[in-house]
Amino acid sequence: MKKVYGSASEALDGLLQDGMLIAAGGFGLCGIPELLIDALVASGVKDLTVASNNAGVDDFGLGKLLATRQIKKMISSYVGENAEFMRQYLSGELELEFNPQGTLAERMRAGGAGIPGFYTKTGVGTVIAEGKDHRDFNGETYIMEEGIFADLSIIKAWKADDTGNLIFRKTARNFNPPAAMCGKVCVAEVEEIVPRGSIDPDLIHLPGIYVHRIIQGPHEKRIEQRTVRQKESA
Amino acid sequence: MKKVYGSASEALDGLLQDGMLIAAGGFGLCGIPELLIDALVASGVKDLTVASNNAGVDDFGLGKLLATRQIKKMISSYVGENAEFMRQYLSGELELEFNPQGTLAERMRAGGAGIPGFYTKTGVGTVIAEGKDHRDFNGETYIMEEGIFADLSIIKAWKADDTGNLIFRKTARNFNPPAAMCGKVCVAEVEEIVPRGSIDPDLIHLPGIYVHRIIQGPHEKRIEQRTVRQKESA
Amino acid sequence: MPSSIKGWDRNQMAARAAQELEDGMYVNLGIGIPTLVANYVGDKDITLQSENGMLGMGPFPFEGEEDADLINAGKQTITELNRTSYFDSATSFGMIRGGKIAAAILGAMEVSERGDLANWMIPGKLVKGMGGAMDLVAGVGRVIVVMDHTNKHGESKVLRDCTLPLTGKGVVDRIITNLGVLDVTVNGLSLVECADGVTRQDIIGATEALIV
Amino acid sequence: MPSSIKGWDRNQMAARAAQELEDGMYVNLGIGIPTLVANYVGDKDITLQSENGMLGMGPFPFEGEEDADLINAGKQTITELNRTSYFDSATSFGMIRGGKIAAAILGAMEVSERGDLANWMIPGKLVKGMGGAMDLVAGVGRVIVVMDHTNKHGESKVLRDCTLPLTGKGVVDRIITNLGVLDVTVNGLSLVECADGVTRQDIIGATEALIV
Repeated sequence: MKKVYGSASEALDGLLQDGMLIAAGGFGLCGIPELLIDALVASGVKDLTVASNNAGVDDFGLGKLLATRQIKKMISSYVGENAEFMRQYLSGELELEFNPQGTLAERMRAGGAGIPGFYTKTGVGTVIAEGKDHRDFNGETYIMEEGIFADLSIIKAWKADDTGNLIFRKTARNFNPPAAMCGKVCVAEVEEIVPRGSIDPDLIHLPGIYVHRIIQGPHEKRIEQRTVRQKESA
Repeated sequence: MKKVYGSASEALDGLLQDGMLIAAGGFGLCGIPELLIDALVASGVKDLTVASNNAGVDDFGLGKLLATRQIKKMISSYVGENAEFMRQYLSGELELEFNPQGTLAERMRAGGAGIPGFYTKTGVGTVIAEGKDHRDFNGETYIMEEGIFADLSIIKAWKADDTGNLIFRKTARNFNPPAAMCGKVCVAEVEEIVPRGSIDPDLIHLPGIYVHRIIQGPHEKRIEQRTVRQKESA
Repeated sequence: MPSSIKGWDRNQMAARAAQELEDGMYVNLGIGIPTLVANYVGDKDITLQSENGMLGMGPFPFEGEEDADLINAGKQTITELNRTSYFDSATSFGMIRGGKIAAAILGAMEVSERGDLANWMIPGKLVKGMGGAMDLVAGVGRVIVVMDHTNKHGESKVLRDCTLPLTGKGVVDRIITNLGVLDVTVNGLSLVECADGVTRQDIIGATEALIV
Repeated sequence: MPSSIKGWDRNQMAARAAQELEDGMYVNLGIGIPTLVANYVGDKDITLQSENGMLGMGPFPFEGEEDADLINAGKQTITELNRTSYFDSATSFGMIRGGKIAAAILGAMEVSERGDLANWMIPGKLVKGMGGAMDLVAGVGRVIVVMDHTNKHGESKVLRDCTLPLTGKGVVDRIITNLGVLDVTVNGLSLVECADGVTRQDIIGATEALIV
């Protein structure tokens, strides 16, 4: 059970196919699988559908895969930081399926948990509900949303042991666990790989069963909006 | 925001009502809210419906509430260790709704996550599916199961901080987080209460938002089946 | 309507919104004026949720202490507190959808007298996405909108019917504007309070929706 | 059918079942003979799931080292390994339902030629509940049944149709009995292998279901 690979491109070897559905972790530029995205760019794989809360920025994260036109369709909740994305979308070169953020997270988690559909109040009475099944429970109306079953998941964690058990750090956890769960195969990039037994089994955020291949950084970990307060105002 | 209470009966004060639906954590006798169950017995509250994977044993855990006939109905996956349970069930004194274990866990988690219904393959073609909505997704048949929305959750954790952030220990985690999530109010009993800031925020299993009242042990933590191997066979 | 009526400024609106919060509440604050509400909670024990996966959001970090792994839902660098917990996005929106967040205080483009809310897109303009707004308004216990009563053209943002695509239908409980406080009731909009120097008549005059 | 035909004993059946497991698999073992399979995996890297919330189940503890917080799905005290992780029941059955567990090896009362499985209740007898069995057979990648070919009355447990209430419909992939190995195929039961000293004709004779 060898899960540790030498590089992002090695870790993706044999997993890529044009037209595939990829689920990606991360929120904004926080906790994104930046090395695996670079390797996807290098691979030339195309016509991708990518389920990811955001689409990166023009020169970092999924923005790079948009720049090379390798993405056919995005499933996202917010894409406001990406000018090239907007250009492709408004010109019709790129499909975009907006999902409310919680619906997107739950759709990934559901796919990973073998749940093909679930009911939610989110989006009832809005454009999101159009064409979706409506059903009442206890006098309230809900819509059905479907689980996402991805061909491949790409995620970023903080630490892994060599059996694929993962821990995340602070808000960089975000979409990474649900994205990992919904993929047939999941590749994780981490900042450090430690020997099995190094992580307390009670503290593992994502068990290794969800993680098939692992690579180690280094990561740029770019900050999107650096906001600070002054020492003197404290 | 005072969450720490002096005793189980104080922690349940004002929360109990005949006929209410209670979700209880624990698997077998592992990780069960033993002190809160004792306080329910003492309270005399009756006609309870209890969603819990098991029903304890005759003289420990939920078995005590069965002995006093305070439970009208159980929602469980396995009740094999409890003779009094069987007697009441076979004599028609007790209602029993069998749920597959994973369906029960997911129904609790769904209720806590505002999901009133979800589709699962579990139980299709069995008695469990009778009377439930069937629906096909990608050529496979699924049944709809409903979220559990409990009036009260009673759970057991290992440690709490005074804001209600919880950590569990080993397999005593089990149904406790999903049971906690699905209650309007959740009361937790723990082995130790530590000051806020004592638990690394990355290592909290259940955030305090789910936990309204906390009490501290001591706990008996009875072992149901003590199985060992011999040193010399190692 | 008389454009001379000013009522509350941004900080006064935030201070008024802070009165909605009670000790022990878990709260989600939207961007803009809602963010300012945190400055006015006083010694009430309020825990702020950031829907990207955090309870117990702290202030911006000191210069040099920014952490790329610690941002809020607006992607700004922030800090943690001694009550903080982290979790994944599915869990985060589970607690939102499941009604565990007592209140969300959000900005709006338009609100209708039945509590419809529009705050995520303007057709024909750039569409950035709803982010977590639709989940929040559908799930949290109480939705409080804080916004200017009128737009920059002086037109009412409190309407009989929203003209923009909805974020949620019948989701708003209370509207706090520079002119006062309105509740969405089963009978329609009810005036709860006028801002300093503002009369009931001023508010009726500035409001397209019916005030009952 | 000739009752002299014995075929494999319990340990040989477990050893045969262990051949189904491949390096790197995550596996759930039921109680009874399936539990013995763990003794025959050799140096294959197998991770055992216990559906009450654990991956990487270790052996029973040494006397005096039992931990009330560490039990398996059969409620027995166990130990952890250096690969172990713990999680809650919703996550545990999420990975089961989601197909992350490669295989489950389970006992059975009856199996039909279409792969129906009955192993949770006998009407009129005490009903203990299905526990996690229905979730396992519906969710895992491959369901392997290990059981005696016939019951204590010498009657076939491999049937055209199950007579007992089902645990799952069309869920069994392979049946390993004391007499041999059968696969459930779209065309019916296919004989894969005969136990030592057992002939195809012996198995056909001992089986109510059709073998194609």
